Amino acid sequence: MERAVVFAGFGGQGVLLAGKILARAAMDEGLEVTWLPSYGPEMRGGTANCTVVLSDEPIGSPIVESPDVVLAMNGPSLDRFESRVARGGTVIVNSSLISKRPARDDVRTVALPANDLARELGEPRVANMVALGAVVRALGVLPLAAATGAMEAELGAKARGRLFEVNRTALERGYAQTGAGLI
Amino acid sequence: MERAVVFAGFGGQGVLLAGKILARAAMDEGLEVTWLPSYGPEMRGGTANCTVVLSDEPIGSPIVESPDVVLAMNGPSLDRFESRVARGGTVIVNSSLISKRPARDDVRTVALPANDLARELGEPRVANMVALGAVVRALGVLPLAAATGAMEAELGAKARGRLFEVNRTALERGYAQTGAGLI
Amino acid sequence: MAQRQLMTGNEAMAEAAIRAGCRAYFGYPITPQNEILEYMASHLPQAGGAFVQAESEVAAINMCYGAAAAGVRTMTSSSSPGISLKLEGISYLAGADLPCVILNVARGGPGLGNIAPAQGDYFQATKGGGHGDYRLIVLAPSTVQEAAELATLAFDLSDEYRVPALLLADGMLGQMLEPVALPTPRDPGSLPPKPWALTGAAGRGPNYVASFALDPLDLRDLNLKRHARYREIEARELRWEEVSTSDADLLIVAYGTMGRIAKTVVRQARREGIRLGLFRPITVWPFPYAPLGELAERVKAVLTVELSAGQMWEDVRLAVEGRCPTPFYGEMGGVVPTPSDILREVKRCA
Amino acid sequence: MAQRQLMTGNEAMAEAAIRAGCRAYFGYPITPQNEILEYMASHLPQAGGAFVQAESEVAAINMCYGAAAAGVRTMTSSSSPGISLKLEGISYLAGADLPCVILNVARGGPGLGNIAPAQGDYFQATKGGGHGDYRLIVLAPSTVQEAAELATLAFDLSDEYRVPALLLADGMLGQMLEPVALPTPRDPGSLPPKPWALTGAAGRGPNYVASFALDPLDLRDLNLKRHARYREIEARELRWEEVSTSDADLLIVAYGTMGRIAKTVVRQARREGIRLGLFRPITVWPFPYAPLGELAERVKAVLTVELSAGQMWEDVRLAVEGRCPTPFYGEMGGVVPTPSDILREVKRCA
Amino acid sequence: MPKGKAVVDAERCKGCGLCVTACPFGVLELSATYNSSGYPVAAMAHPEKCTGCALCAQTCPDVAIEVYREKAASGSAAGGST
Amino acid sequence: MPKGKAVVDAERCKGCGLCVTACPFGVLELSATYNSSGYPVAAMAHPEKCTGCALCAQTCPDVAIEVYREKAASGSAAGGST
Amino acid sequence: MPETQTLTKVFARPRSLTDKRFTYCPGCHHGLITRILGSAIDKLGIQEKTVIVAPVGCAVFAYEWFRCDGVQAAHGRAAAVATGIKRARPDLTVVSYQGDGDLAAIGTAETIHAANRGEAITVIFVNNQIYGMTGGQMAPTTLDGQRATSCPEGRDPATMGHPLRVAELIATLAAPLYVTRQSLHDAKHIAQATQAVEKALRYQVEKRGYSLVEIVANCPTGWKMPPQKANEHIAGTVTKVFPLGDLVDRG
Amino acid sequence: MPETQTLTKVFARPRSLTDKRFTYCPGCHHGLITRILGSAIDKLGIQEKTVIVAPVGCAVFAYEWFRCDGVQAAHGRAAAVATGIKRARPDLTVVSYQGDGDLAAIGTAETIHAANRGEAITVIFVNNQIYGMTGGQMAPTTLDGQRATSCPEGRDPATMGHPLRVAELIATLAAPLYVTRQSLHDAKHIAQATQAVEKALRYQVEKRGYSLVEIVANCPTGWKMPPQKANEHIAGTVTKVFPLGDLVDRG
Ligand SMILES: Cc1ncc(C[n+]2csc(CCOP(=O)(O)OP(=O)(O)O)c2C)c(N)n1
Ligand SMILES: Cc1ncc(C[n+]2csc(CCOP(=O)(O)OP(=O)(O)O)c2C)c(N)n1
Ligand code: SF4
Ligand code: SF4
Ligand code: SF4
Ligand code: SF4
Ligand code: SF4
Ligand code: SF4
Ligand SMILES: [Mg+2]
Ligand SMILES: [Mg+2]
Repeated sequence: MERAVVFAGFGGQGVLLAGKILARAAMDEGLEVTWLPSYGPEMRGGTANCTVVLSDEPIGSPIVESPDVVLAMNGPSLDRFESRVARGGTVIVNSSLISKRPARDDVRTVALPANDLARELGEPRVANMVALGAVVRALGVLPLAAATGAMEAELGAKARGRLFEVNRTALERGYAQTGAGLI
Repeated sequence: MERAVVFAGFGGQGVLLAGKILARAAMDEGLEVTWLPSYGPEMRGGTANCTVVLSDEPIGSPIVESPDVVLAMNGPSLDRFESRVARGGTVIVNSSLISKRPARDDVRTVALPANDLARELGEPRVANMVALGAVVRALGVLPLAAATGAMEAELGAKARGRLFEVNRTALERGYAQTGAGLI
Repeated sequence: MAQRQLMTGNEAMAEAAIRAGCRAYFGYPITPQNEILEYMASHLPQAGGAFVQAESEVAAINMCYGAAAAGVRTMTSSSSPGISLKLEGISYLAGADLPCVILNVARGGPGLGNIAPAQGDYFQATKGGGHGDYRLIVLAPSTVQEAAELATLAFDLSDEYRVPALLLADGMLGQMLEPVALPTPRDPGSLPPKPWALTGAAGRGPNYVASFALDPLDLRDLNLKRHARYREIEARELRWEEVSTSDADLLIVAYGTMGRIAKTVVRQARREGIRLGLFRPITVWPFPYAPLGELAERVKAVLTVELSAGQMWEDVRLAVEGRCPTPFYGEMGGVVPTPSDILREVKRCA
Repeated sequence: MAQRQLMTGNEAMAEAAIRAGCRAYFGYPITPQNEILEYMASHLPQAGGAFVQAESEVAAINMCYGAAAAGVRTMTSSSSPGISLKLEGISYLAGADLPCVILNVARGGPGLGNIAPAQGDYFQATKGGGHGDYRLIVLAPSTVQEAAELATLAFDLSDEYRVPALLLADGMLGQMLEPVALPTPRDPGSLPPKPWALTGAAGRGPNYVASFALDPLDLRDLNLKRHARYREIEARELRWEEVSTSDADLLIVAYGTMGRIAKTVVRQARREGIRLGLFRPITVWPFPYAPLGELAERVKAVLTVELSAGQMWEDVRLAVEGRCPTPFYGEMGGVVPTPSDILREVKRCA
Repeated sequence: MPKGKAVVDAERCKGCGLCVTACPFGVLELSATYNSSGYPVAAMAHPEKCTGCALCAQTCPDVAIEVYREKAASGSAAGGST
Repeated sequence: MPKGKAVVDAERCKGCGLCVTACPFGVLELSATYNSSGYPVAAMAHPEKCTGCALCAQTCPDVAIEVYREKAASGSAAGGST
Repeated sequence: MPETQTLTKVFARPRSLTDKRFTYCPGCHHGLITRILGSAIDKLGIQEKTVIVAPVGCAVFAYEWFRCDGVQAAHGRAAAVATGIKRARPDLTVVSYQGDGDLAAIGTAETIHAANRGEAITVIFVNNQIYGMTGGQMAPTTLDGQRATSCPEGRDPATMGHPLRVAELIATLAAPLYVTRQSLHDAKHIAQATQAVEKALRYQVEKRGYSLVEIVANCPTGWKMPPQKANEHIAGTVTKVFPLGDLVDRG
Repeated sequence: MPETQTLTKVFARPRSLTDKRFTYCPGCHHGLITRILGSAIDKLGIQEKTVIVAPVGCAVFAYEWFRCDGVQAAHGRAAAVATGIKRARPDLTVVSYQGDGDLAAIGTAETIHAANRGEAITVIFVNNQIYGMTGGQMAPTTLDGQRATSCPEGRDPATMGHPLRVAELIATLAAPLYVTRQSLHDAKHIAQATQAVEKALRYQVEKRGYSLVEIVANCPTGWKMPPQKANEHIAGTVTKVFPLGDLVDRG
């Protein structure tokens, strides 16, 4: 079993963090995992993405040509990664910001209004957690609880209390909103 | 024809200059020549020596294991280079400063009181030219005039007049004082 | 297995260094290795160690020279252009027989280049980028776990042989997160003593640390003694990994990040029925010439894959010595080939 | 033959540079090449050129970067430790495709070492001591005459290919006097124009000089274009000398000072009936692999002799590729073997 | 009729808000419009108050503003280049 | 009887003459003796005038001089280390 | 824009700037300094004889912002590169644009010696008290107690020293024609800084001397402050440590 | 020496010096400075905890002159090497001995930043206005008009700048405890310089601060002057350009 996810969006949308939490969840579940950011230019701003590979054996390439799941948090990310999703994979499209839908018919598309759902939860910043919930569901190899635990560990002390609660709810919301499995 | 001379002495005895003049004389006579100094430590003081190789064909090694002529201007130089003179070669010993004589019987020894002769000429600094005269004679491949011309060129404008005269006389004196040829 | 932590390669090397007893770090910011400097800034003083953000890479390596001379386990880190600036200092460390660990989280070059992963500094690391006849022990990790382990090993080997050791990583390894089981911390006081170190000439004659020998015969002797240690290292410290080589009729040679990517290629090739094996040097100096040479007897070709124009390739050819063809595939400028790019090249050789 | 002058290698290279149209020199004192700096200080301003004694080797090479970018023929000189300090700058010059001539009058290393002649910087010069996949055109003179000629050639090649060129000499060549027939002076105005140079964006769009390309694909392209020029240089600019190779059954390979000493060895060996030949690379990058490889077919052994632990030796082995044994004899630390030392080694192979 | 007009190049604007503070007359505000890089764009919320003093433009780090002024008052603004 | 005595280590002396100038009493001179490195060596030309003030030793760049003084007057000289 | 027909343009993008969009963060003073420099080049009419030397730092692209010839220098070496250009072609106007890590840490030697030789160049020194490009490490100019990624507890003068005051250091030298420190935290200071940059360039063109214009600048990202708050921090705190004004004017 | 039996030794070779003979030219102040440093080490009784950092320059062997631990640093980097030692072993007394090429040209950045950080080291700075070891090239401290092998017509301030006054430069920084300039051209100045070196070491031991002792020195060989004439040149000319005395004393 080896699965790969690409998280992509604007800098500031929290896609690197979402990927990190997925990686930690995988580690906690005893899997091998790599998390590789586009550490991009020595400059500020721009887009950001990361690739997470999960496997039950040691991982070779942390670069993945055809990820099983792509999370596109904004339009440019969809444009860039759509064509790379593995046949039979899933594209999660942040429909709050992206009106376009992937043209491919060999992948499953999940339209997830991540920002809207986050706003509904009263915390616009948790759009990435909503998205992560969707990723976990689409991927289908980790329990949601692993992601919740990893999120708590990743956010550390500052995530106690309300902030933790809203993040957890966001994860759950994204998870619930999404159909299980790949295509 | 390939001949090699080592000029050796204390720093300040002018052995490098003497060697340079020999090299220039050789060039002026149409020979190939190399002059290689012991450019020694990045420090002041100490001893100095140079090797001059003259030849009628392009010169390979500018380092010579067995020079045909060794000029030893002081005791340490004699100690260092005596054993290296080619069988049948000549050791010119500055007898003004060195009382010892070479022990080898397969080389010719010229005892040249270079400092005394220079002092006689009223210019103690020309001991090196006296010695060069002797070297030219011992070597036997260049006319004295070549050395005189080269000396003038090497010393440049400052050697006009009296200084040039005393240097020329020194060369002549050293030349005259010495038997021709190697052993 | 010890408790695993999720760390970047940069953090793992920094933490492993502290656990190996490193108590002096001097560095200067440069992407993609800033996290090492930052990790040291926040963790080393707590461990009782000295941290200085130096005014430059040149200053940093010379601070290392001082701290290493004082007998303390010492490290610096940088990335390609910064390593170039350190080369005079590295040559001095080598010439003064000082142990020191240097991390190069390499990036695209030459010049300012960019900050993407690259392996264009192999020659510099293994052939001695600085002046004179010296070698560094050069270790090339391919995973975060291995980065931590080799950082530890680097300190031990460097101390044992009094030869500076360099970890040749790249931006990808430095930036990526993986689970890592960290080595047990060691107390610097428990490490083997360094009787040659500058600790104050109390109760003994003075110790001198220098790379200077005015007389050529003396300098030759220093060099010969050092080269005798190099021979020892070559004899005792070769490290490499082989994957599916036993029945291979085609071999990839790749190190570091490229080496792990090649593992995926081996799996894919085998799935397609190509009997591909991988030879991954872990010590790139000393380079495992002999074991690679032996494998070369048994295969149709040895394909070198590098993030460079072909630097390790020369060592591969020195190892193979004409026994079989030695094709090359490389990318430059921070471009990282995908497994299928490489598979395409493999098929060309097959 | 033009009027011959008696000059040291250092002076001859400096004067040849001025005659080649060099109009900007930046340097820093270091033995055994101070005479180059001093010659430039007294002669270059008279020729209308810019001379600056820089505050360091690092500053000097970066001043070169500026002057070269401004389109002027530019030179710096140093010796081993100083060249190490210049490596970041050299990598930048290479990465920005700037022509520039660098003289390394090498000395014993590593570290401070000493000032005696040595060839321990061969790897640094030919494999790219700095970071990234770059090459320098590396010319290795063996006589003062050749030093003057290769200094001239270095400027021409460097301009033509926009690749920095390095003259790899040593203290012996720098310090020794020989007669030299100097090349005819050239007017900088008569040299081919450099439309890419920084001369003020008047009547054209701006010119930019940089080694920077943030996007890996862009940086790869820059590298590929440069490497295409390297291939051209390899095809067109190989230079070497053969002595008595036609009937040789034993071959010495040696360059620079060691190469000329080896000529004496060939004469001595022939006198003793040993059919020894000499292969003397003049361009050490590009290295004449193919011609040497062909000779290797016809001899019993190829003996490499270097003032190093065996650096060019790797290139020799890459050329020979197992066709015959490739023994090595080297001295380090500034020790220069005599012809009979070498002859002894020759006899061991014979 | 306003004396001046500040024209913001929406694609250059990064929404830093410095022009908003710099304008002595409260003309500018960050709008709810986002440009293609995701930044909120500055715009004239009170165009009628604009004097064309160009302080906003002189303050803008991204040279995203050009300023126009009524012909009569067209002395060149300090620091601007026309 | 002199109050002091300056002892020159002939092999260390480089004949720079600084001690000769430094001595307030004209005690020292460069002698006609050369040491094994070829330098003329400083020596007490007028030993009777020496006060043991140690200025010569304090001035010598090659630490070639040691100074002795009559027991009675043995306050330690500034800068010298005894 | 039909409604602008009765209006004249009183502030336009300087002609000597290219159309490229700056890569700086929102509110970063680097952009503003670029604009000021462009305005000065326009004003003096020297676009066709100016060469911009870009540093390594957030301004690494500076050579591409101008319709002037440009060169990208190694980190810290811009003053040496500028020296090389100026010595090779004295008729060019050479501007060395450098950050505080670049100029005052790794480039200390090149900075001081170019100034001491009185190289006829103009140095624009962007003192934002941090290493912006590499993610906010301590710079030589970082304030006492200021947090940065490489001094997470704040700069401790006991082990890291106090902020280096470059203009003061350069002002001790004999050769520089003009040494000044400016700020950009409000319109008045922007205007003054603009004057200073112009003067420095004018001195190079007319008097062939060395100038250093130190500009106290922000780094909203590195400081983790919104741009306006960063300006207030400059006004209230930074200019106390780095007093503004001309230190040397031998023009 | 039977005749010395009634005499006491009032000046002996400092115990902290080895027996090695100095490699300096006749009359060179390097030797004198070595002796003074040895005397100061003796006086403070710190031979067994002192480390000497030798430069590249005529004093390259300095690490061998002392019965102290010693290290030979790369050209210009002695202050960085000293920093490394001191940070690694704060209980050691670390002396960085440097020439003017070493400290004030290639080592400018290391010099200024070690001083600015207030490293607890003692820097002995030998300002002989020339590169002695490499054969007499111009140093940053070479006087206006002074001839050297790399400025055969004399230093031309128009292209080479004026002599760099290091003590003044370092004195502008906040951290240094003690910055002084001394000379050795006569007995009185030798005595003062000895005091200064002692004080600098004492400050390191007791107050853990940075000191710079600049010593105006001769180079008879490079200056082509007999030693005594060189001393007079210092008294009459050099000290006009490099005024003597304490610049900072925060001890
Ligand atoms: C030799 C070298 N060292 C380090 C770096 C990494 N680096 C890039 S920019 C920079 C510092 C940037 O800080 P500053 O000069 O203050 O400019 P800012 O980004 O703050 O404008 C550093 C250390 C490099 N590119 N090259
Ligand atoms: C990197 C490097 N550059 C240059 C040199 C050559 N070098 C040796 S000593 C020296 C300068 C000596 O001058 P200074 O520091 O003033 O010391 P002095 O000899 O005058 O005491 C130089 C440039 C070197 N060894 N290493
Ligand atoms: S021009 Fe002046 S009044 Fe108009 S928006 Fe800009 S700052 Fe405000
Ligand atoms: S100052 Fe410029 S970038 Fe900032 S908000 Fe205003 S127009 Fe936009
Ligand atoms: S000062 Fe010292 S070295 Fe000089 S002459 Fe006197 S004893 Fe000799
Ligand atoms: S001790 Fe004093 S009096 Fe005696 S020789 Fe020395 S300086 Fe002269
Ligand atoms: S990091 Fe700081 S200096 Fe760099 S662009 Fe962003 S705000 Fe400006
Ligand atoms: S060259 Fe000058 S500094 Fe060096 S030892 Fe001789 S006199 Fe002293
Ligand atoms: Mg900054
Ligand atoms: Mg000096």
